[in-house]
Amino acid sequence: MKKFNADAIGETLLRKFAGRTSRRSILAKLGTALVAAPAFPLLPVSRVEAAKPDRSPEAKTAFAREAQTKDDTKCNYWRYCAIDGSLCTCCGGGIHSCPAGAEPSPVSWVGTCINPDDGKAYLIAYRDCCGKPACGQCGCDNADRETQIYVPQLNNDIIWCFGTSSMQYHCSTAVLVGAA
Amino acid sequence: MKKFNADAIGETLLRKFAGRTSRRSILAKLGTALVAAPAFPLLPVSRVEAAKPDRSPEAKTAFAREAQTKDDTKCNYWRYCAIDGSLCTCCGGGIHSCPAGAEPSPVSWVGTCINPDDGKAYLIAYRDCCGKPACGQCGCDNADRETQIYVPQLNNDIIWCFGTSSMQYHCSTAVLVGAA
Amino acid sequence: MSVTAMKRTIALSTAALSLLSIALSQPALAEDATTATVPEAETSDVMKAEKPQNHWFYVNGGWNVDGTSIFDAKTGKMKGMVNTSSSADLAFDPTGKYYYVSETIWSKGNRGTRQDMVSVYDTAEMKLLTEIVIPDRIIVGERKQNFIVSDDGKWGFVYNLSPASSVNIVDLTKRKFVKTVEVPGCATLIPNPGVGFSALCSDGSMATVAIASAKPQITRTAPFFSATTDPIFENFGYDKKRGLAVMLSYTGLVYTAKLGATPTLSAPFSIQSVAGYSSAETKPLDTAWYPGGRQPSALHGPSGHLFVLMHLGEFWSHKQAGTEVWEIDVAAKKVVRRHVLKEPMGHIEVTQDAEPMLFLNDEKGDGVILDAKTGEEKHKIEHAGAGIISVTDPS
Amino acid sequence: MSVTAMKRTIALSTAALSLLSIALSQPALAEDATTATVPEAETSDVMKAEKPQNHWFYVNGGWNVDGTSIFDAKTGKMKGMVNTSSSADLAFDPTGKYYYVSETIWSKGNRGTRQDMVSVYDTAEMKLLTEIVIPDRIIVGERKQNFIVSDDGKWGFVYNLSPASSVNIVDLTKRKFVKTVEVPGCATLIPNPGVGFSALCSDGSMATVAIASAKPQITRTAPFFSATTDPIFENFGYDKKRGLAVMLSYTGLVYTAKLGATPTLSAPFSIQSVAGYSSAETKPLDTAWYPGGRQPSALHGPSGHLFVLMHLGEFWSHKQAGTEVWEIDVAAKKVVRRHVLKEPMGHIEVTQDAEPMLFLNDEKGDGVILDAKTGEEKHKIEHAGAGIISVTDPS
Repeated sequence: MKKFNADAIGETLLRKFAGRTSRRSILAKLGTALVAAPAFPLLPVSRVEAAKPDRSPEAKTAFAREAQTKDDTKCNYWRYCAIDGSLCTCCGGGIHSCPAGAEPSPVSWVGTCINPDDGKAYLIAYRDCCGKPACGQCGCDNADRETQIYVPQLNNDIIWCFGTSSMQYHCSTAVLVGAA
Repeated sequence: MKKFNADAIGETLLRKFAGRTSRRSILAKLGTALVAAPAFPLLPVSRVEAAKPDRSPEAKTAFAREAQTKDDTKCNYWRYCAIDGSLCTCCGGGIHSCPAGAEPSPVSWVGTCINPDDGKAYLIAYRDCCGKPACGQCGCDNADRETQIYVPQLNNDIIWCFGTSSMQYHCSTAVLVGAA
Repeated sequence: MSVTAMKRTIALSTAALSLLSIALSQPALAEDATTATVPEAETSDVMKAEKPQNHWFYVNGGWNVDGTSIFDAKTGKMKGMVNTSSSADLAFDPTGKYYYVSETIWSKGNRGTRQDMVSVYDTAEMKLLTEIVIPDRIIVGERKQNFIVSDDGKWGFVYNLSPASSVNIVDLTKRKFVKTVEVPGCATLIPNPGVGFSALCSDGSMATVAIASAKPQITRTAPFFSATTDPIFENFGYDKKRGLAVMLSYTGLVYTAKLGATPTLSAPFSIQSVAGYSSAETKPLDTAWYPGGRQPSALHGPSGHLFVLMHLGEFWSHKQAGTEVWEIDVAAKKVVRRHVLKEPMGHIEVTQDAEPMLFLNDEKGDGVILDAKTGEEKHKIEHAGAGIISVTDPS
Repeated sequence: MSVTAMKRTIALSTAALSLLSIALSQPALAEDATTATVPEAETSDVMKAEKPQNHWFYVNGGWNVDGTSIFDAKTGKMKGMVNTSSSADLAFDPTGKYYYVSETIWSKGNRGTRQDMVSVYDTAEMKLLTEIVIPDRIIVGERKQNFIVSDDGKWGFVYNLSPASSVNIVDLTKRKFVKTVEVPGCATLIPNPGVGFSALCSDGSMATVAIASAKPQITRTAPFFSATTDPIFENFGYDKKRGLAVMLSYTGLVYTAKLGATPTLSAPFSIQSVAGYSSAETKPLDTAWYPGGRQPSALHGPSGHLFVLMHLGEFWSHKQAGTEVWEIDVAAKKVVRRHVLKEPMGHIEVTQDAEPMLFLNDEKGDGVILDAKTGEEKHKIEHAGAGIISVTDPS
């Protein structure tokens, strides 16, 4: 079964940087990148790799069985399979939009969620909106394939506000990245 | 009927200062006073004035009718007739003691409470303990003879942390000042 | 793991993505990004806020909770949030361009350097425009009377207690602090158009501060209420168009003040007596319907109707949550309607438009939006906020 | 009002008192204070705290709540509070002299300058002694593995993600930041006496960082778990005396690591299978008792018993609150007892003394203290705190 495997890469990638870039300058660059490109760069994906794997396991989790595609202000909206926090759609924002005055983090954690309409798996980037007090509305905590901080991009507890002017957490969005 | 009347004095007293002392230097002095005299000066009271007035109205309020003298960790303890906040007795402090690390405010609001054991009225100084996060235990809000901010010393909403190093509110004590 | 698999996994990690976006500037890694892109991918963006609407409620999070949430009375949906820190006071630019937040922040949260300021946010982007440094302010929260903006939007008045009473005057056009006026024994700031501001005092009078002259003039009315036996709730109603302040006492006496250089006070009337009861007393062992709560009443300017949270109890229960809302026609001295509430509520506010809506919240922070005319529940909002409720006043 | 009455009223107002105490230094007012004093008057003071006791629980307020409350397991009473800011991490000086708080504070709360530090408090006065500035730290909370102190109390290790993984090493004797060590792809800091620290990594290995040399050496074990299919909860148990780390995976596999320069891992066993069930699976549509919660297990060092929050569910329910506590003898690979909880609980901690007591709390922040041996409820504490629970380890 083909499954999302992020074990090594965090490490490998970071190793590449450890040598040539200090964490500070990474942060600095993130900051710049953010200012320079408010429209986030799209993800490079190898078409070959995009061939559909067997998604039946992901489709059978308790979350996936209950997921719906109509109301993105509910915790069981399909994209929220691994979200933890307040839904920006309930805070004056949108599914991929921060509420006014909040700042989207350039970094995020990710989830692979099944869209019940087509049964396909999609990669979702859970981008925190930062720099405002906690929204407090629509608190959700779904954890399909959510792991621990040693795989940071798959952990949904971390305050993912890097390179933003403040790390105060406001709400979380669920940005569709593409087919997984 | 003789009753606790504080209408004018706040004003009169403050007027006296308005002329000769800026609010800043008052605060400064408060600070010094606090450092200089951790044991707070006793109150001047004219014995003549201490003669017992008729306290039946105060003794008949809903609070007074239920008040007890045994357990100072309960909201109905007799001294708490006008307290608003967390009881320091539930926070690792005492009836007139701040928990370790907290700082008693040199200023406070006051209440006139009836001790059911002797039926007498006593003046209680509700001294906030400051400089630590909210204790959160034993939240009480009693309001016998509690009024609005234009009579500040009789208002129990104000954060009474003046001249302390931080105005963060931790809990409130009920210091016996004397017969009222 | 194969190189392609490797690439794919990179593609799957947005944490990696961010690094990748840096990687692009890193020659050694550049080739990693030379693959096709997913067309349907969304990009993150930020919403713009509408101009403040007169059917919006601004609900403070409450004690020790940051943020003031904006709810649309028509939909019940959250529209956004104003960055208010703990015990901050929120006020509005009458033209709808700015939010003003009077707040006190320590440089290290529970310690460090104290910073008092009026923070200015634009209402469209909701970005911080500037911080107007002020010398001091009272820290209490749960009030709208400690920070008011003059009807013309030119002046901000910040109440201060340290522990002497004074008011910091802020020029909102120049965005700078101007001066501090001592107002001994007074509080509860009331806008006084063309004059400055008025305030209620511990001797039962209303003080008026004329700010035009270099040395502000303080005048006082004769005492008209007792600040200790039957206090007037600070939470007054203000009718901008008529220049009226409508005030309510613990026993339920309604006073109106026609504002001006020398405010004139009307004779009070008892809301219980106009409801057919005997008027409520200050003496113990007397049960009656009393007004109460932390924001016990709200005035609808256009109609001159006052909405009051009422509860059955005894005197000194002035903080008790209300089980009914009484709608009072102040001019006609009549109780128009009584709405029974499903849950006791501690705060009440009303929109200032032609179709007034009520927002009420309880200690737990749950809120309801009611049609002010029928009392019908339109929306229920969990975790709306446990604090003071504000509305903008377009009049 | 007469002059004596006037004096009396002054006497009655403590707000006035404070001013009076100033007044004493004001000649013009001095005579106001020349009256008799009330003998029975109390004076305000401040308590001293006891040295940290091994029957105390330290309960964090939870998400966005400042302060960590200390509760005595014997009495259920609150003993005091440690000043922890939002998302701060608390650690203890093994000699009981200091509390260490790793925290990040912005100079203006929701904005301003970021300040990362380890704040040092003495345990008797609970006063801030110093702030050790550090370059950075992860902001997440709900963890004890992001800030640990070496068994000898000499070193503090602060985990950082920015978003590369590293550890800031702090010299607690000199009270200064020493250096940052990159630990690519690893997290979950585990004390490793005499060596430095160990950590769990995304490739399923345990990394060990020897800090003695100028350039810290990083070694890794062979991968022994899958970080994405059956992750090990960061919330490990640490047996100081035996130098053992006891770890639990999502499916309920218990691993033990004998710490040292090269940690040795034991073969895991399934707590469900030793309880008589078939071992739990990672595949969907399989129901079983799973460990879960935000602090799902607690190790009692002296007995080597692990207390685990368990719930009936399916895989990926690892954050779900537990309805039972399973007490597991790790060495004997046996389930000693199962306690059914009155309410589902999300955090569990156990005291390290001979009469172990459990503290459990739920999302609302209500807590219970149970006798670890009988499961009997000893105390119920409302609003105890909704966050992570810690104990000191005297061993």
